[in-house]
Amino acid sequence: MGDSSSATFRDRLLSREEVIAWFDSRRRSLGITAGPALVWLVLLLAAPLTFMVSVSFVNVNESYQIVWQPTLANYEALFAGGGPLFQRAFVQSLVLSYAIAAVTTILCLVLAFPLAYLLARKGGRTFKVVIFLVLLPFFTMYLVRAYSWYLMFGPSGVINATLLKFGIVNEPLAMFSYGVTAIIVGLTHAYFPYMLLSLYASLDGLDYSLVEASRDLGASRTETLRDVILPLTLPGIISGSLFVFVPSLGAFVTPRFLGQGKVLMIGQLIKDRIGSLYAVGYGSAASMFIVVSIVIAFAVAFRYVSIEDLGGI
Amino acid sequence: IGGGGSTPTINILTWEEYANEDIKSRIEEEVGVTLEITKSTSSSNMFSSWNAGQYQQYDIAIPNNNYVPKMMDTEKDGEPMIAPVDEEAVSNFDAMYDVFQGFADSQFTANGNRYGVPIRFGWYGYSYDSRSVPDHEDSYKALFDENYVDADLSGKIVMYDNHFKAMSAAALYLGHGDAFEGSRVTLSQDQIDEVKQTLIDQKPNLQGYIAADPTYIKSLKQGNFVIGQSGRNEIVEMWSNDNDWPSMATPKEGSLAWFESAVVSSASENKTKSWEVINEYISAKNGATLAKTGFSPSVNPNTQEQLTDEQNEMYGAVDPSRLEQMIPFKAVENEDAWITAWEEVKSA
Amino acid sequence: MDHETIERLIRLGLYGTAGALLVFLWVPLVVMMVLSFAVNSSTLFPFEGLTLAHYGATFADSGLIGAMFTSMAIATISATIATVLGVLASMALARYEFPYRELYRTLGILPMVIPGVIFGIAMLIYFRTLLGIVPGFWTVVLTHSVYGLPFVLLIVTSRMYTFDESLEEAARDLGADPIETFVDVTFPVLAPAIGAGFLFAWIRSFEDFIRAFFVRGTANVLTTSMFSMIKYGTAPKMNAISTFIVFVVAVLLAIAMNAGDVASYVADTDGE
Amino acid sequence: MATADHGETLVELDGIRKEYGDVTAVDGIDFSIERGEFFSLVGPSGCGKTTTLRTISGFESPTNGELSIDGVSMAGIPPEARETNLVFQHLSLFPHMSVSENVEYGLKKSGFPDGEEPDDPEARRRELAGEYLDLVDLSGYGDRNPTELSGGQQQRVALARALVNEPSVLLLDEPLSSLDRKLRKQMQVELRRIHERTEGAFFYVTHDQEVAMTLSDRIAVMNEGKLEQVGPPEEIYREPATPFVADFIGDTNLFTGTVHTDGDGTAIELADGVSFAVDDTAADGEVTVSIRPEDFELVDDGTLVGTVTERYFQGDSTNYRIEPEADIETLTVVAQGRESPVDRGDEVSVTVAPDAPVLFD
Amino acid sequence: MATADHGETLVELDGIRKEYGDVTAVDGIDFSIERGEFFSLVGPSGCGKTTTLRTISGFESPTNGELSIDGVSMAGIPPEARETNLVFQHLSLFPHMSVSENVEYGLKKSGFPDGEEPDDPEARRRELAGEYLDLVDLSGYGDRNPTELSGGQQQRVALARALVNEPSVLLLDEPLSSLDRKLRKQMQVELRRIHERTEGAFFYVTHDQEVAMTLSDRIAVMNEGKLEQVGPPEEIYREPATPFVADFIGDTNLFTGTVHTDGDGTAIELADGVSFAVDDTAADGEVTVSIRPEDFELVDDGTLVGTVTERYFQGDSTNYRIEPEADIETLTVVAQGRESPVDRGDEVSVTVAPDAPVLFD
Ligand SMILES: Nc1ncnc2c1ncn2[C@@H]1O[C@H](COP(=O)(O)OP(=O)(O)OP(=O)(O)O)[C@@H](O)[C@H]1O
Ligand SMILES: Nc1ncnc2c1ncn2[C@@H]1O[C@H](COP(=O)(O)OP(=O)(O)OP(=O)(O)O)[C@@H](O)[C@H]1O
Ligand SMILES: NCCCCNCCCN
Ligand SMILES: [Mg+2]
Ligand SMILES: [Mg+2]
Repeated sequence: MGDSSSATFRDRLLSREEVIAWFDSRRRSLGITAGPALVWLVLLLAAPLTFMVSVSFVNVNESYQIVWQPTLANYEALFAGGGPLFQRAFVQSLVLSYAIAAVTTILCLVLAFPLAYLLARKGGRTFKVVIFLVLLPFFTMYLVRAYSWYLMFGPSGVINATLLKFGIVNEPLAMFSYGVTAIIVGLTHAYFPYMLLSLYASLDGLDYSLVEASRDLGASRTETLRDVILPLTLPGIISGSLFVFVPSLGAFVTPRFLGQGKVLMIGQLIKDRIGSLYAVGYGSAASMFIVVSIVIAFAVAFRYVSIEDLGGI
Repeated sequence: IGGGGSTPTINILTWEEYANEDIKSRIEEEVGVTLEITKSTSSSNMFSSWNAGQYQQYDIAIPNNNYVPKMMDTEKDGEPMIAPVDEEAVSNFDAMYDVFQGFADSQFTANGNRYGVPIRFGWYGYSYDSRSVPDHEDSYKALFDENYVDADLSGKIVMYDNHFKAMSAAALYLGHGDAFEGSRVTLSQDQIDEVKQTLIDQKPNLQGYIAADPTYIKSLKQGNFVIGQSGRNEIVEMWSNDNDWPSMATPKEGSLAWFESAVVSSASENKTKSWEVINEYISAKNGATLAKTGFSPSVNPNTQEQLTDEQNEMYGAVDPSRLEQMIPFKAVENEDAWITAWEEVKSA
Repeated sequence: MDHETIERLIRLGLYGTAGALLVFLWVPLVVMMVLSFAVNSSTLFPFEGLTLAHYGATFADSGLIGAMFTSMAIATISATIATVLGVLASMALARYEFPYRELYRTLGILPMVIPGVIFGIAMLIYFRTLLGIVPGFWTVVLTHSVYGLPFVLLIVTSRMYTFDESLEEAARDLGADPIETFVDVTFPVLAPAIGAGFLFAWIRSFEDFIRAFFVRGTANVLTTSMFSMIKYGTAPKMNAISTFIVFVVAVLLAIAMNAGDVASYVADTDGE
Repeated sequence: MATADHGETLVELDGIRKEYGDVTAVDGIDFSIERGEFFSLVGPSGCGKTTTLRTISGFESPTNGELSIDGVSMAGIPPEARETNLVFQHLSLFPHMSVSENVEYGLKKSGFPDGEEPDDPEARRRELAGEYLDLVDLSGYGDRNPTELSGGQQQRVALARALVNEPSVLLLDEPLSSLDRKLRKQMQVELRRIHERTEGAFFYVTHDQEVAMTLSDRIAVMNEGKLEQVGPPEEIYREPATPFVADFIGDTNLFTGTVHTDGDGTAIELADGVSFAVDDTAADGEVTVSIRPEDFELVDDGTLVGTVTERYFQGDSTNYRIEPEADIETLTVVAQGRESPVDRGDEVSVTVAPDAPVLFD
Repeated sequence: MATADHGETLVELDGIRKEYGDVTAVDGIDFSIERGEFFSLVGPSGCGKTTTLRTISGFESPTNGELSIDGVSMAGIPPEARETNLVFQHLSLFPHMSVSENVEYGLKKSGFPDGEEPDDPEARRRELAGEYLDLVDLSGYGDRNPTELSGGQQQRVALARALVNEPSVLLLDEPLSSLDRKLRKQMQVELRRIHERTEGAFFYVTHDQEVAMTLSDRIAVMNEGKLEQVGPPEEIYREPATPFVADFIGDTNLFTGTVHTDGDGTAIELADGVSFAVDDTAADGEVTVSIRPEDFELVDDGTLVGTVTERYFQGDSTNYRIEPEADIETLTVVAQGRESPVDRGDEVSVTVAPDAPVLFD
């Protein structure tokens, strides 16, 4: 009895030591930890994106088959069409997307800052309730949020219907029709929590005594905001802005429903090309512009923020 | 209650009405298959998803007629993506109006093989709320020319959110009817530019572009707009729901006629069963139900026997000879240029 | 105006904006919830009475409910993959110096910031054209497993950075081998962050429309069903299913927030 | 700089009370700080020191009571408008500004140089900041980032930043607590030196009584929101007003005993047969008595006999714990100097000079 | 417990050297810890203390040199297999386990109770953990979460957790540095008490020389990776081997001077006319001399004359800074006891007993 149990104990000890030895090799444990995600990311991120790059340089023939012959036709097609360059669809749509994303980002920033500031300064029950109220929309489906605004807007949407009902207006107001305004509102609603959480993380990490130090040295509230709070929460502002700007730029669902077809953002343009023509080359080429601009945005942002500061999301 | 495991499943990618429970169960019983129907909202989606590989997952698709030649052209592994009609299985073919048999021959036939079977049909013009839009001679001018009808329509017009339908309407309005004569629609680049400019000029007056029929109906009822490009079936649907105020216009410049046509994937393992299923969609009984559900007539005149007089008037006994004055859907020449122009309109 | 008055005004302004924001966040959702019980389900006026019929229709729609379960299955599998990969990768990032570490990290964050349209298309042509895989359930799982990875990575790494490694040394010192140390100490201490990461990845998958749209093949997921419901204007079911989801999420979130400090994991992953 | 102008009241607290909801952080205190003096507020953690300081600087407004600086009531005056400056416990240097910019910041905000349009205000500020960096021995460090400095250097930057505005009162909240012992000692010396070279009063808050004693002209001892005693360090140490003060300031032995006065004078009896003559006659009957460890003397024939249970060598002195035979508390006794006359286990007897014990009612 | 068994070598470090890339953290040191002793390693920040401790515990393997415990070489033995236990600076209590579970953890990992199958091993462990919680005065706290305890209590849990395994050597890395002064003093006394009640040796790492001196049987002073001196506290304080040790352990005055020996004995001259007789004859010629502040005596006719520039009251002593007339460093002088015989500005003269100065080559 005793023998057999000590034998199994020995076996266990042996395998245990083997395991230890195995783990004590730094290269091996690095391989075990970093390896799987690396394989995954290479196979399912780097490879598809690289392939997309190569597809952007080939054509699709009449039989909708890819012809593996390098061509710049897709890039030319992006800027095809008559008239001045800025009137070409791709350019216009790109510019519009940037503009909408920029306005959305600024709106989110301006709206989220006071709330983030309050949350960072207050604790306790109120904090829990408020954060619950903020997180809940955040955790509900994006599509549901976009849809809820779809109900609000429109000539006979909830806003206009309510205004009419109470006699505040006689005619539906155009500003509450679908279009750019509605898209911006929808996007702001959709991505606002990203901004809030980034700002919150950064404001919460701000040593409040710096604010007091500034006041103590004679700065007013606004001067303190400008001289101390904003510069020191810049990483949060930048990361929050990235997390709002980037998805807004490529948004599809929100403009689709809140634009009533009159607004063409770049995400829709690409999707429609693929949807109607299977124009994967064109779509890939157009995507390159977005991806490159995102990469540039990040490269610039990371001069001010380190990736650790993005933790808030 | 069916035969259990051995019953093959037929996957269909098609319009919503084809999933009607009555039709579905009748076909399943008749053919001895299980139908798995995926709803699609546009022919172009049917086409592009098949092209992207889903022809391997579906047995049947039922796009508009103009997409059948495109599918015939699309090759997978050196073969066309779709399979020739199993003539024996489609016994109702002969019952079809001659005009559709003719279309099938002229549009869907290559190398002696026929690839598509028409199912139901309809056409596009525009429709309006007769309570706020005065009577006028049916013309696309109502959509494009601010002074044509005696009412302020600014902000109360809608167009289809589809390059082919919207641009064709503009082209017809501009008098380029002859571009629609051949086997393909052939607008010159100049004409495309002119169409584009017309649509851009129209845009400020639009309430929006409408993507789906139910949205059109809902929106028109709510009064969001009063006039808009539409299919006849939407208006028929409203009539059958006791809304007598919408009027359907068939513009003098010409209307676009469509007929949905079934194709079978070359990758289907149940091609014969598939054609049998398609055959059922044009049986007198199912064709009538389909007409009722979608407010669009069947290609099989025998369906009239299953419908009331009133129904026949609206969507049963519509004589396809009326189509002869119309312009059948067809593929366009230089589609890239159309799409580019369309994108410019949308992004303007 | 004296100092105190100004303070009060500023406080009022701050609370005012914050309150207005909560209203902004909630009004459309509340309207949607109300409409889910309204006979006229697309706008508040004219109000035609209350009904539960929309819920009946929604839960009777086997296609929709089936799609919901498919989405849940996809979310669960892909979030699990993302969590396993993400936790391992976080350990590598937090614990080791290695060549191209920054590149590795950037690669890990990227799936989150590539617009869905682009990622979806890239995956579609990759699966279809390069690999010849027929899109379906598993291609969505694969796509979402990559999409969810950054969320796990960000949350877990930032927790890792504040993880006191001397806890592991304490365990070793008390006689635990490396594996026991991981099981007894590392994992339990990181568990809340790992849980939060999983939750995020799950929700991102569950709510994703555009990536799924491209790579789902014939699989029906909830978002694509909802998308066509909106497109077809079938508001009653859309209101009902959406309200139902908000409700379920609210309950789960309330439980999670009481059980653990979710807020701080979401909002301030620096931990304490 | 130079010549402190003692004797004139600069800051006056009159019945200051601060409540946070249910918590009374400061419970009605009065004291005044004189122009130019080095005044310390000491007390255990949570006793209300920081709250008092923040009330003076204007970050808290008192629930009750009056605060005036230079004879002017401070009610409703925001921090930026007060003639006070703060050195924070964690320094709170602006990490996004250079050392010099930190020091210049207050100047810029106060509109220095004011009056006429000077040629190059920027340069004038930089110059003055430089002078103050000199003062704290940091010439040449102006362009560095604060994070590139050692703890002690950062400490001095924080001082310079607050001093450059020439506040009437410089408020310091535990400014040395994050430094290690060597640096703390060094910075104490610096603080005194800087105080002497400037004109303002220093208000120094700490829980470290040693530092307070070393540096201050006067000390206020605070406990649970109330003031226990205010006075110069010697007075506080030698004549503590309460047992709390005796125990908090320096080390002490507290006993209870009975005071007897007879022909020989006054004596205090701690237990049967254990009594000492005392000079202090302030109290009577049952009293608490405080005897400092260094006031015991190891003698051959002391009244208090006990056994050495612990001996802690301290370099310049040796600490003993002595377990008395009588039923009283363990004693702590310090023998100063090189000699360490007894060892663990030794039986010893101790006595106390009559001027050493302090009695409390 | 009880009866330390001094004199027998338990841990032996022989030429231990540890390099991290270019940095030599520990530069070849030898010392040994005896069974049951309280041994401290002191030195300034970054001198290699923690590295040495981690080498003993097995978290670092030395670049060179031999480490043995109980005569067995530790090369290749992982931490979990060594008879050492660590008390971490930041305690590192497992936050997801109760106090008792923390203490039981080591028992569980070591397979306690071993041998026969006991009825309820769980309960046996819990019982033993309870005994050790008693030892550190925490009976009844077993079910709490560590975060629900005060700093000092957490400290004691960490001790109990390490002690319960009855390690031959308990390694403590700055265990008191995060506590405030009062608590630190209290915990020092506790540590000594606990050490006496257990059998193992304590290896205590700190930069706080005061604590080390108070607690230790022997102290090793380390600087820049090298050992400067090893010995009992008195020896280290009174006979420092190097100026570094003299300065680091306690306060001192360091001067340079010249040693002259003549008929009258040996004297050291610090400057023209400033010289003291010294007993120490260890060095010759140009030397460094260390004189402790308390070794100066204020006298009427001392050889060293100067002016008092600062006076710091310290309660049981008073500290003076004296600026000598002669061209030598400022002196720090301590007058112990109640008397504070001189004041700022006074001209004073000081002398030194001949046995006080320590000379270095
Ligand atoms: N903003 C606040 N809200 C509620 N209670 C507070 C607040 N600030 C301080 N207190 C309470 O007031 C009391 C005094 O706090 P204060 O910070 O003045 O103490 P302190 O003497 O500075 O202590 P320490 O030495 O620990 O810094 C404490 O009980 C504290 O908890
Ligand atoms: N893992 C490491 N990699 C590189 N250098 C190290 C590492 N650990 C320590 N060092 C360096 O070795 C030297 C000694 O460090 P160690 O931690 O032993 O000092 P210490 O005496 O414990 O200091 P402290 O009192 O500040 O804790 C330092 O210069 C330190 O920077
Ligand atoms: N109500 C559904 C009508 C379906 C009509 N199909 C039209 C095809 C035209 N693209
Ligand atoms: Mg305080
Ligand atoms: Mg250390």
